[in-house]
Amino acid sequence: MIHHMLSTLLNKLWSGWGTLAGVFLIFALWQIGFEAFGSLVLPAPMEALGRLIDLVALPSGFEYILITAKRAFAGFLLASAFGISFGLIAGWSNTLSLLCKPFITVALGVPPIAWIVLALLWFGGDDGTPIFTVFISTLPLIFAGALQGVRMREKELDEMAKSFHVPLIQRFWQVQAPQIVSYLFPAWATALGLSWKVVVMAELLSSTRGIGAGLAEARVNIDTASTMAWIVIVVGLLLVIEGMLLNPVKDYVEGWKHAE
Amino acid sequence: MIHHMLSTLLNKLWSGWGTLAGVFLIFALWQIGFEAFGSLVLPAPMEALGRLIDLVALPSGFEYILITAKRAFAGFLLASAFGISFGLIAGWSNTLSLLCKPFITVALGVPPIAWIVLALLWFGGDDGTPIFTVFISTLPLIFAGALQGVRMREKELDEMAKSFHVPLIQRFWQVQAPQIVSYLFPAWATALGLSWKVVVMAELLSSTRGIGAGLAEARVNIDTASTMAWIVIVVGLLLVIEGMLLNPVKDYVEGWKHAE
Amino acid sequence: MPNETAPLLSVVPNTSVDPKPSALSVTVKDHRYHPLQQTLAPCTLELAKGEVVSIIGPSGCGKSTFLRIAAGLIEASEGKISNASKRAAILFQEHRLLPWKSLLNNISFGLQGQKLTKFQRMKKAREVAYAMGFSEDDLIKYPSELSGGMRQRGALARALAVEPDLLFLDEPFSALDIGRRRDLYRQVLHEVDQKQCSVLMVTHDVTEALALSDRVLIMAPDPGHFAKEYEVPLPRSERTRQNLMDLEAGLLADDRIASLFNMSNWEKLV
Amino acid sequence: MPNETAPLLSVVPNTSVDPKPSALSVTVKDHRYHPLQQTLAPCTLELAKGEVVSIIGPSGCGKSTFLRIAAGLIEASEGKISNASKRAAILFQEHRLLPWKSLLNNISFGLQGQKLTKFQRMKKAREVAYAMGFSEDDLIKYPSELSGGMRQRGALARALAVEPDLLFLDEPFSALDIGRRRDLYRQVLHEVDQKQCSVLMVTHDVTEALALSDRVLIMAPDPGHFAKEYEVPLPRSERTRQNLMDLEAGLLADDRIASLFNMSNWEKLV
Amino acid sequence: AAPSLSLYGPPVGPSVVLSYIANKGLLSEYTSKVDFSVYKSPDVLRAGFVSGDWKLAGTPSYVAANLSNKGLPVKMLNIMTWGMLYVLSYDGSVKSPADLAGEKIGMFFRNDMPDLVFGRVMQQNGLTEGKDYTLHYVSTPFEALQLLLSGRIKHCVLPEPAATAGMVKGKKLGKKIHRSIDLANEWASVTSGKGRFPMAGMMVHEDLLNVQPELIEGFHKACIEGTQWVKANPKEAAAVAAENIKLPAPVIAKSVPHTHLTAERAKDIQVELEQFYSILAEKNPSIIGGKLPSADFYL
Ligand SMILES: Nc1ncnc2c1ncn2[C@@H]1O[C@H](COP(=O)(O)OP(=O)(O)OP(=O)(O)O)[C@@H](O)[C@H]1O
Ligand SMILES: Nc1ncnc2c1ncn2[C@@H]1O[C@H](COP(=O)(O)OP(=O)(O)OP(=O)(O)O)[C@@H](O)[C@H]1O
Ligand SMILES: [Mg+2]
Ligand SMILES: [Mg+2]
Repeated sequence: MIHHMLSTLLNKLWSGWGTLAGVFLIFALWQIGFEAFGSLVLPAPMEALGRLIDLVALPSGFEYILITAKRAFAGFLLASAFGISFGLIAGWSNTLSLLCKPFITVALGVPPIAWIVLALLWFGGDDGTPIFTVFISTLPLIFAGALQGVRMREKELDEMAKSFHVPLIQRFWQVQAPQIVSYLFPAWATALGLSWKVVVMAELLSSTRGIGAGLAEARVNIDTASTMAWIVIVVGLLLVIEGMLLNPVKDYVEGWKHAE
Repeated sequence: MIHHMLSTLLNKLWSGWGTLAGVFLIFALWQIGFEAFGSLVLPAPMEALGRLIDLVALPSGFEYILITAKRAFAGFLLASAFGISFGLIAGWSNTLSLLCKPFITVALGVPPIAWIVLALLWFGGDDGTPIFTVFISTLPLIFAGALQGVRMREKELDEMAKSFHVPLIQRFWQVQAPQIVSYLFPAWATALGLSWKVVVMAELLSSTRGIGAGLAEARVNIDTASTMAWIVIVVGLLLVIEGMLLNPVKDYVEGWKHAE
Repeated sequence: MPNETAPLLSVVPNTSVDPKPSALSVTVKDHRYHPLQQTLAPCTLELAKGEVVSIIGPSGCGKSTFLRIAAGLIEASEGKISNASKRAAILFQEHRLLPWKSLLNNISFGLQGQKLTKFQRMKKAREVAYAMGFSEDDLIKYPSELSGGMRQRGALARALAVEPDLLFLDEPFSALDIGRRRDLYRQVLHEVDQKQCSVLMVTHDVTEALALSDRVLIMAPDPGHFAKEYEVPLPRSERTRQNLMDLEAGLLADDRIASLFNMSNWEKLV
Repeated sequence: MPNETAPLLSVVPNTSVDPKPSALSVTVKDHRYHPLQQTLAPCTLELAKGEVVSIIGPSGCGKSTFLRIAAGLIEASEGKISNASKRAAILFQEHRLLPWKSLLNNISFGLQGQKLTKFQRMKKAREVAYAMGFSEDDLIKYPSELSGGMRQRGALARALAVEPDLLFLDEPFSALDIGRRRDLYRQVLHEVDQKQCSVLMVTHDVTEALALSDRVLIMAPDPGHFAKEYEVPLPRSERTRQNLMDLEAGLLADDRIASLFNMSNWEKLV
Repeated sequence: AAPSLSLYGPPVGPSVVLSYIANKGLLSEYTSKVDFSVYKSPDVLRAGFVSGDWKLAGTPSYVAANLSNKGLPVKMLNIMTWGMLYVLSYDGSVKSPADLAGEKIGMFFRNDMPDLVFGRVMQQNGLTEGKDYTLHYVSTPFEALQLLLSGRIKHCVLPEPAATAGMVKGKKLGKKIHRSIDLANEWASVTSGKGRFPMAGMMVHEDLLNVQPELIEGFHKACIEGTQWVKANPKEAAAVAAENIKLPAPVIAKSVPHTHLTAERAKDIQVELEQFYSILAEKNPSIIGGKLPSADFYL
């Protein structure tokens, strides 16, 4: 037991180191880019980091981050709810799957620029539009993951559970869900990352507050340091979310597969 | 045999009908939207379809579609090549996975707007920038699918193949690939769809030719009918690609699972 | 060969001899997985309450298919089943434990069909697990960490835990050693004797079939049909290893059975 | 109990008796899946060329683990293996056929380790498949469409197709009927006699072990160790069903073996 | 003659002149070939100049100042328009900024120059954003126009040629839209000077300046000439420009009179430019890169 916990801890540390190494590598490449292109294309990493501290120190900077995070999560949660539900339904019923597919294709293929006006009309210029954009952009991903999970499940295990008259709900949670999750999870994690990017783009187009608005302002001012500072914030938060939220969830849901 | 082929054919037909029903439903919703918002927000579906025919009849219209398709596929194929390679490597080696992850997070989290200037510098204003944008946007998806496929494979089957001294390459293609594909496929299909959307957005910002440029033109002219006509083209092509390319591929790679 | 569907020996249902209430009655007229390949020819089975019936037959003849139809897992292309049991349980040929659940949770899994608290389920599962010879250490293992025989015992424990009144067993003891096997024979028979549980069992071990069953059905392939029905002449309590050897020898002395199993000159084992 | 690692009977390696070249020599000092749980105590095995050795023992005692170590699939926590074979093949306890390949392709799969054209591989696989009693119809079926016994035969066919000079078999016949089983016994022994193939087999069927082996190793659990080595006194050609019964009775008459298998009063089967 | 010259401009009014210069071969004295292309976003402009491929481009005046302050070797050659921002409104009674009190106005891009100009004009009329009027921000003039035409907002700030396009479209749809306020006129109240502000002009890369100074002088002369011709012949000019700008020629033609085209050397109006920059920087100093450009920025 102790040995086991120790090795888990070492694993965690090692994984932390690996990620850090990757991050440092990225900063090194950035520095090289800065030296090659000059600060009008890529500002010096240190300058951007300095700017980052300034931005976050401002009350408005911190508020922007919170607003964006709220929108990203709201859109993502909505998309998860609908995407998983529809994915499950489409997986279970072939007919409904055929009916759902074109909607997903529309969500997948229509560029956000085309949604923006509709979204502005429906939801106004505040939170609604970015949330809707995130929703519509991440929905197809989550849908596809859930659908595949349902389709690729072992039918034999369903049969077994049915033979024991295990109630439908338990059958879903204990027999199907663990299999679905192994397909859904990577899609879901990618969608979470994507939602950050999308919310920023939507804010850039439609909003007066949030990281996207900050980025839009930096762009108007051709302020590459601020631009990169905002981007570092987005990517940094994403890395934190991955490390703090996704990895533990992943370890939990996939534990049985990687038990050595 | 004959019975089997007949039932396959019936299935195909039925699936065609289902998809058509979905498409008609979308057009019905669109018509409702038109009636509710007026043609300045949503043009009448028939008007947009009429415009579509005009657009495609123009030599430039057809050329735009070809250009965009070329860019989308180029970016998508690049992303597939790199995403699958890195995904496989990261799945096989934990250390490399840790190193790769931050790069994927960067690709996932950095909004395209931030890449545009770099891409323009690296690749110029022509095909390079949209292709790069597609590449960087779809890479994380494909990577995640391939990674999960490798991680979730049955180690027992690898062991079996190794015990027979089956050469590495056959082992990969015959033992690992079929398992990986079941995870990769939905991610890959989603990425293909996404690449259309992304290429259009990139063209909108940086290009003078292609569907995105056509869309920009239509926007400048507040020509909602043309705007929707372009979008119908994008979504329509996506539906065709799904029906003609993805579904047969899917049936092929997953045949063994759904053999009844 | 496909035309040889007539039973080798005529099967006379012996309802007059055994007036016990019926637990299960299966009538398969035809079953095909592929439209052009008949897997089962007409087969009927009446299983009385508290009766143990075994099906033996060469590999791939359709035993599991018949069992799956009888258990209602798949539907025969043509046929009828009437099942009077309140609580049936099935042991599958390929264990079908849930890989993401520990052994104990796998055993208690089937109990969710019943109105029991979680605590009661766990208690029950633990009891059955101990009776199957599992140790405390084993209970927290995942199926991938169990030996072949342990998986099979786990699946049997899951089936027995629900206290079924009708038990379908598809080669339940095939991965077990002689000692464990005898323990489990006794446990299954205990269920039969105490709770009037009916058992339909598929096995390839003739001695085992003779040891446990009231009746043995012998299935022949191409397409699957019952070639012979054999009522074991001794009461269970009087069956000894030696007895059973003799019965087996008698059964295999029948030329058609011997040729079904390809057992000419069956004294030679290798 | 964990301390009872000393063999019940002393095992004397009989290299002096049999001067044949060694095919495999395994020395396990210790094996643990979990750091605090010893699965195997010290176990050694010398397998001569053309020799057939069986391991029997109660379920979960560590037979498959020992076989996996001997076959080099996993590494013992402490131990050494030297394998002089050119071409080893393994039959796994859980068949491990590739679900996305037809039976024929599964059988030919293992041949890819050899320099053969695709045509030669298919021809070879087909030959072996027919020898295992498969029909043409079966060859295009996917594993999910095969019966339990067919899967096992498929896995055995895959192993035999490579014409191994060292064969590891983990309960190779457990899902097969008595007739098929005898056919396959003969096929395996044919390989042994004709090609001097060495076999290490795990089984829970004592009769089977006695029928096929030159030597039988009896493994006891907690942790797994060889409790007894038993050299089968009769040449294979002279072994009959009756002979083997007697040998089995003799083996189980040893109290320690009987208690290992929990076989007190073993004449009673149920 | 020397190698070819590429001109770049955004798809707005002054580019009509550039397109005329390129098509009519006004620079044949200095260079064999002149082409003109439209760029879509400031990112493209920035990339073009950073990479050194672009030497001469039309751009908002503040962008040139900003880039120069960021160390890009560029100079402002001239000013080509004296402001082309308008308030369009359904309400015929809106004649001056004061009439917009209490209204919601569509505006594209926050803190960009048009926003700052409009805000300053409103402020001059004693109106504060959020208190006396509200702004509905969208990302581009075309979204603002779409909202206006669909009736979601009643007033909106638009640049040329979007404003003209809106008028034309509105007429076609039978909607009465008024060109209510010309922000250039209103600028007089801000500066107490003329009713104009130096909105956009030509930016030159120093490399080109060093290599072919005579080309630059010739180009400016062509600008003067072109501007006069375009003003005099809007229809013909529009026909030429429609190729590049991808707007219907009639719209371009109609927008010409509202574009306040000019061709003033930056050096000549340095004071006016500096004043404009200072006013923009009041609310958003970063827009010009934090400081006024040095004197040699004005050519
Ligand atoms: N992958 C594994 N991880 C952890 N423990 C394992 C693993 N495989 C086997 N074990 C444990 O090792 C012990 C021996 O298992 P093994 O499979 O060798 O038994 P066996 O003798 O082959 O039994 P059987 O006759 O039932 O197949 C068991 O207690 C089992 O739980
Ligand atoms: N799901 C399926 N799809 C198609 N064919 C199947 C399927 N399951 C079984 N079969 C075929 O039906 C026949 C009978 O199979 P079944 O599993 O009933 O045999 P069995 O008597 O149980 O054999 P065993 O003793 O080997 O388990 C076989 O030829 C098999 O290939
Ligand atoms: Mg079976
Ligand atoms: Mg085993």
